[in-house]
Amino acid sequence: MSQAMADAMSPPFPAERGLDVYNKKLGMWIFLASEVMFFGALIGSYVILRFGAPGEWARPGVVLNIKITAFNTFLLICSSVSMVKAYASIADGDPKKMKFWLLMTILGGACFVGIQVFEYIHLVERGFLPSGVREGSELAELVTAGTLPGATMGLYGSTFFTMTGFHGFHVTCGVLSMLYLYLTKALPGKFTTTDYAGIEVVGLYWHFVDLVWIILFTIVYLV
Amino acid sequence: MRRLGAVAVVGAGLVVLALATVRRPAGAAADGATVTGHVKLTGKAPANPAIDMGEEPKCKAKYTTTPTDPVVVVGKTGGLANVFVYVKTGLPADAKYPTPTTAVEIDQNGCLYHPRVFGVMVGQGLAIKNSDGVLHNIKALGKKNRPFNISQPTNMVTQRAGFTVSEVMLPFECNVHGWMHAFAGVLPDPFFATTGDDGTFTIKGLPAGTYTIEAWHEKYGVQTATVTVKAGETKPADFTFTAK
Amino acid sequence: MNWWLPPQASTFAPSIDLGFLVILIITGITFVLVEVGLIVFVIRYRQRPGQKAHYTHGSTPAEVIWTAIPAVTMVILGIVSNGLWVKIKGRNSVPANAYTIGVHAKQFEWWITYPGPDGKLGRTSTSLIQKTTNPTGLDPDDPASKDDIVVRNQLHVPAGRPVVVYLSSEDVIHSFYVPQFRVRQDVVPGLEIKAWFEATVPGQYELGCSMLCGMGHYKMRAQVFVHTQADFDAWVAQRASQAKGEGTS
Amino acid sequence: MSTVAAAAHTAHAHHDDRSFIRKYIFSTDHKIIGIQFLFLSLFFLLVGGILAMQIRWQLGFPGKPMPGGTLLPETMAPGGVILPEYYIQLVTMHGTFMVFFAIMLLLVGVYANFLIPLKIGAHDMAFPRINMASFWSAVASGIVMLASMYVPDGAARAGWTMYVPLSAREDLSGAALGQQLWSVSIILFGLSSVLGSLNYITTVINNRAPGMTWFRMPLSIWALFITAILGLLAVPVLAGAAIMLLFEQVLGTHFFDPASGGQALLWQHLFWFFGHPEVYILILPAMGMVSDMIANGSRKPIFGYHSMVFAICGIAFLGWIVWGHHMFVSGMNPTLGSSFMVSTLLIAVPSAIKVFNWMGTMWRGNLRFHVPMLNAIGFVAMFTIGGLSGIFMAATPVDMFIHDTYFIVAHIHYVLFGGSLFAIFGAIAYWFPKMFGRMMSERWGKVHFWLTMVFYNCTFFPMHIIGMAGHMRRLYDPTIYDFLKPVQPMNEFISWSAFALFASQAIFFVNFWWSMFKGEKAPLNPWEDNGLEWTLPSPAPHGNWETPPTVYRGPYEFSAPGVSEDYLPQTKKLPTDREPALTPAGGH
Repeated sequence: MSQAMADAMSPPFPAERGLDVYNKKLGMWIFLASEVMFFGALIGSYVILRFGAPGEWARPGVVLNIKITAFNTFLLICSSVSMVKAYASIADGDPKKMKFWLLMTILGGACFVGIQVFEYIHLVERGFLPSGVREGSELAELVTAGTLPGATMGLYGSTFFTMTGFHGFHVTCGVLSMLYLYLTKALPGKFTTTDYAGIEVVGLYWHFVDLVWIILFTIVYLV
Repeated sequence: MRRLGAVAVVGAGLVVLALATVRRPAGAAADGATVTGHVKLTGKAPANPAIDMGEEPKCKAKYTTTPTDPVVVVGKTGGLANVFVYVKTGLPADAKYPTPTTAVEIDQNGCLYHPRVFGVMVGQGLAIKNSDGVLHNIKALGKKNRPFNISQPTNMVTQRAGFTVSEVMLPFECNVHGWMHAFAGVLPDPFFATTGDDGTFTIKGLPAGTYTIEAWHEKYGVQTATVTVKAGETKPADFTFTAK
Repeated sequence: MNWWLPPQASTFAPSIDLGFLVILIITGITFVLVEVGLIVFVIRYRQRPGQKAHYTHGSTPAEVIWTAIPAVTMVILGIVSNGLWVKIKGRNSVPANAYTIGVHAKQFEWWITYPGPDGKLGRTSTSLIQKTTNPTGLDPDDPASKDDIVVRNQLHVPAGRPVVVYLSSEDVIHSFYVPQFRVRQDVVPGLEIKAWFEATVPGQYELGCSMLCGMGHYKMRAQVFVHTQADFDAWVAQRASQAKGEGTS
Repeated sequence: MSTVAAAAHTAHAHHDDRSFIRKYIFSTDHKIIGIQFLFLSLFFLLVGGILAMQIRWQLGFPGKPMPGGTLLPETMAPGGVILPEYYIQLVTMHGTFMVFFAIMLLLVGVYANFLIPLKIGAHDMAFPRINMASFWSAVASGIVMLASMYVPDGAARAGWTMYVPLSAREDLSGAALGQQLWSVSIILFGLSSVLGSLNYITTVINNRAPGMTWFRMPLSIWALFITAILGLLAVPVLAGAAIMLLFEQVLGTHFFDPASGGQALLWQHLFWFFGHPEVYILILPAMGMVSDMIANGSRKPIFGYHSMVFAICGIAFLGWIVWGHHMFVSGMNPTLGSSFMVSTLLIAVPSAIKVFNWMGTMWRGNLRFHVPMLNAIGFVAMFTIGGLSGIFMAATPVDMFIHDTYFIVAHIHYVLFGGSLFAIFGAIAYWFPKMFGRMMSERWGKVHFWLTMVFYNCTFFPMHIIGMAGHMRRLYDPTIYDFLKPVQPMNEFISWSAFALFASQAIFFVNFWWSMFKGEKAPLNPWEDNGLEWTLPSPAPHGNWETPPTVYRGPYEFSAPGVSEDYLPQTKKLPTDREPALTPAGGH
């Protein structure tokens, strides 16, 4: 009984007036608040470390491939848009289009993760590690050549891999949960104009992950 | 089945006993060759740094003069002590040597390690002794072996399982008394020795063959010599370090 | 045993102890008020047949009172103690005539460096640290370091003259603590932290590490000797000559 | 009592066809989960206590072989003599278990789960399955933390605050795996706590019964609600920090490594930014439940309900801007110190309001000294001491002297043991009937209370004095210091009291288990309380209510004029009461 109430896309009824938001959506908003604090801790530490660093920071273009990542960012934003489309189409009762757009979103997210993994492999090959620069690697030469500041490469690696890594982890979780929704709810046609909570809630999460990435892209890759 | 096990155990025990009673290093060939030699230091030996033990009365009391850190110990005959001499190459690769059951004892006495330089076989036990009754911590900063860091608040002996892989040299230090250092040569074979105050050493029980012998000193680095021995014979190998 | 704060041996001690006493009085009054009140209520209003509790949801005036009084007291307390705080730890609190001493903390020793005759501490860097011969990493190329005296676990200070200690740590966070001086300052690796005090009473005290720094934390203890200025100079001279004789302390 | 009869009837009609596993092990019922949390956290309370006893042995009798110490491995206590490295593991693990796994789980895990739906008239948590996940991740976290004590080199040994670089570097601490497992466990714990918090918050906001307006909620629910918000926002920061620490230990990153430009103080800022809200997570629910118990025991409405609510919110808000007071002597900018001092001193105000309001509640009451009431009064008395001793630390110059001494140890134990734990003993006795359908023994409850009260004060009050003498924390052997030799007798006395304190807890555990099976059957409303939970049979059925109850008033209407009994249940409709306005269906 309580179950049924929690699942309905309306405030549990009868009940004292709370927020006019159904539980799952409210729950997601609250969860996102905690996520903000989590990424806040990581990003805040990054800012503190970067401004307290001995000597200047590595210039973005040298280690990281901005072009690929820019494309990746574009991809993620698109997937956010397709998520909105999916939501809109189920809201005005078109499950077919919803399925299509949801699939697009899943693909977008999957590609993002794939490209990030590819980027990581490439970076590690060039000698960029969470602990800094590997001895005798391509980047190590750049450090000796003075193109890269040796003093801060350690911090650079630590912060870069931690922040982007955890964002990647969040994207992966998003993709998996969307896939789950697609297989268990979208395909069997369980989403209706009166109950598409799953789409809306995962959508919220997806937009949040997208937003975080835009911040990360700016502070890690651009400045 | 259980019977067999018992027999095996007893047998093993006997073997162990036999090995333990053998005078020369365990596992050496009975008709083995011997390499003996003398390590000299030429030039004026530098003064060893004095140690300020003022804040460690128990240790200070064990010295009549200002204690020094015995980095360079030279005997009357100019022999250099605390040099670790071992067979670097030349031993048959597949040879296996039984591990002594007696643990190597390293004593912390007067806030210094005794011995300061010593050899230990892979898997051979280590008995760490605190004779000072003040807190020592023993940090073994192995690179190949897993480092350990333990403490001894009072007079006590700590038995530790041996090291797992050979490592020359493996430094020991105490963080309560920053000057305390020791060096262990961890080897898979028993063919090593540390020079005494007269600078002499003897490696017994070598099988016939040609060997590269290395002498290591914490301040003057390493020197090597090549020696070829036939079964049963004794060959000299002398080393000379120059004081910088 | 000692039921009060340790004996006072620095210029900070009296004012800090006064602060302690003031807070003790304030809190003491509140403490008695509350605890006695509780006991009285417990006895006076214990359940009795036919007694009915007085039905009330509270009284705004009462609550305003016991909100305002603590608030005002706390703000005043804050302002007053801040004056003292700035005097002790403030950025520019170190007196100009302060005698400089270097304190280098490592697991589990205090290495104290005295500037020697030239009154200047030599440059140090962790890369130069040699466990036995150069525990504090003094830079031999720096002329100021030539006459520096490095002593293990012994802090000697002159009485009646401000002393500023430059705290540096080699490995973990330690904390420089002399109870009789009422001085405490964490020693953080990577930071150069100054702390100053002025000893008043010649005698022997103890310097302890008050931040868990590993298995030998409890053993990280140094003697503190407060000398008269004359004795102190004599000690420095004696150590200096000794140092020349041995090459190192 | 018609409502009660009805509820009881429907409850019996409501048949429960879940398998044993779904019902008691992987249960989604908030009551079962609350009870599971209770067993879990009581277990960790015991573990923490055993560790504390070993600490006290070493401090009271340094270097003497500990009775039963020979059972410990050579690496911890050869011949029963505790080694320094084991001693610092003891202090670390005692702190960790008590703060995270005992007190936090007891207050938030147990009572948020058990009370929120019952007291606001909900059928269950908003997300029962997430609730179950929260419990089982807490179990996983606890197992990892326990396991860390049995790995080579032993458990984490950098103090429960895990200050870097000591915690981050194996060569300095002497422990590798233990330290890493600590980080892993804390990350899992963070997950559990976030899942719990978002459940509590959603439930309180959206699932209140008709008529249960915000200002008709019991203070316990208010406190748990605010606590959940604190936990939701604070714990992720700790999780983030723990992840960085783990990477530091495993991947060799440089966040906290000064040699490579990292900052050692960064950890302290992150940790205490979490840590101070955490302190209020550990006390607010206790305050809330104590308010309920005191109002009930005094048979009087709580004094100044609204200001109590605002005080809770005030503490929660100020809790975010005081973390620096743990770092006055850390080398942080002294100007920051000044501002943190002021905010810290201000936090004394809402605490004072609460204490005085509790006294106001007892004033001219008709006090019933049942076990919950006794413990609640004990809470007020002890929390007062803890709160007042906090002011010494808040004043920066004084803090410079007593920071990291036993004065702090005394302070935190007066707040967390004298405060939280007394409240918990009270709460356990108070809601025991609702959990197990039986009463705990009143007599043994009182014996336990008085013994605990006496030995507790004998144990922790002297710590103020040795703290004033300058006794530093986490010293393996204080007698190394000449100025501490004189206080050694006091240390010995503390140890003996501590052993007695520990022993007296046996009474509680026996009483707890005995009452669970043999205690007298609980009447419907044993404490004659107004709360919704007492309109249900004990133990309450799965799903609590067939139809949600209707609430007509606040929870503290005791001794109201014109009512025959001296209590007035929230669901009892008086002729003057109007039906509450409800949310229209499906509106959003």
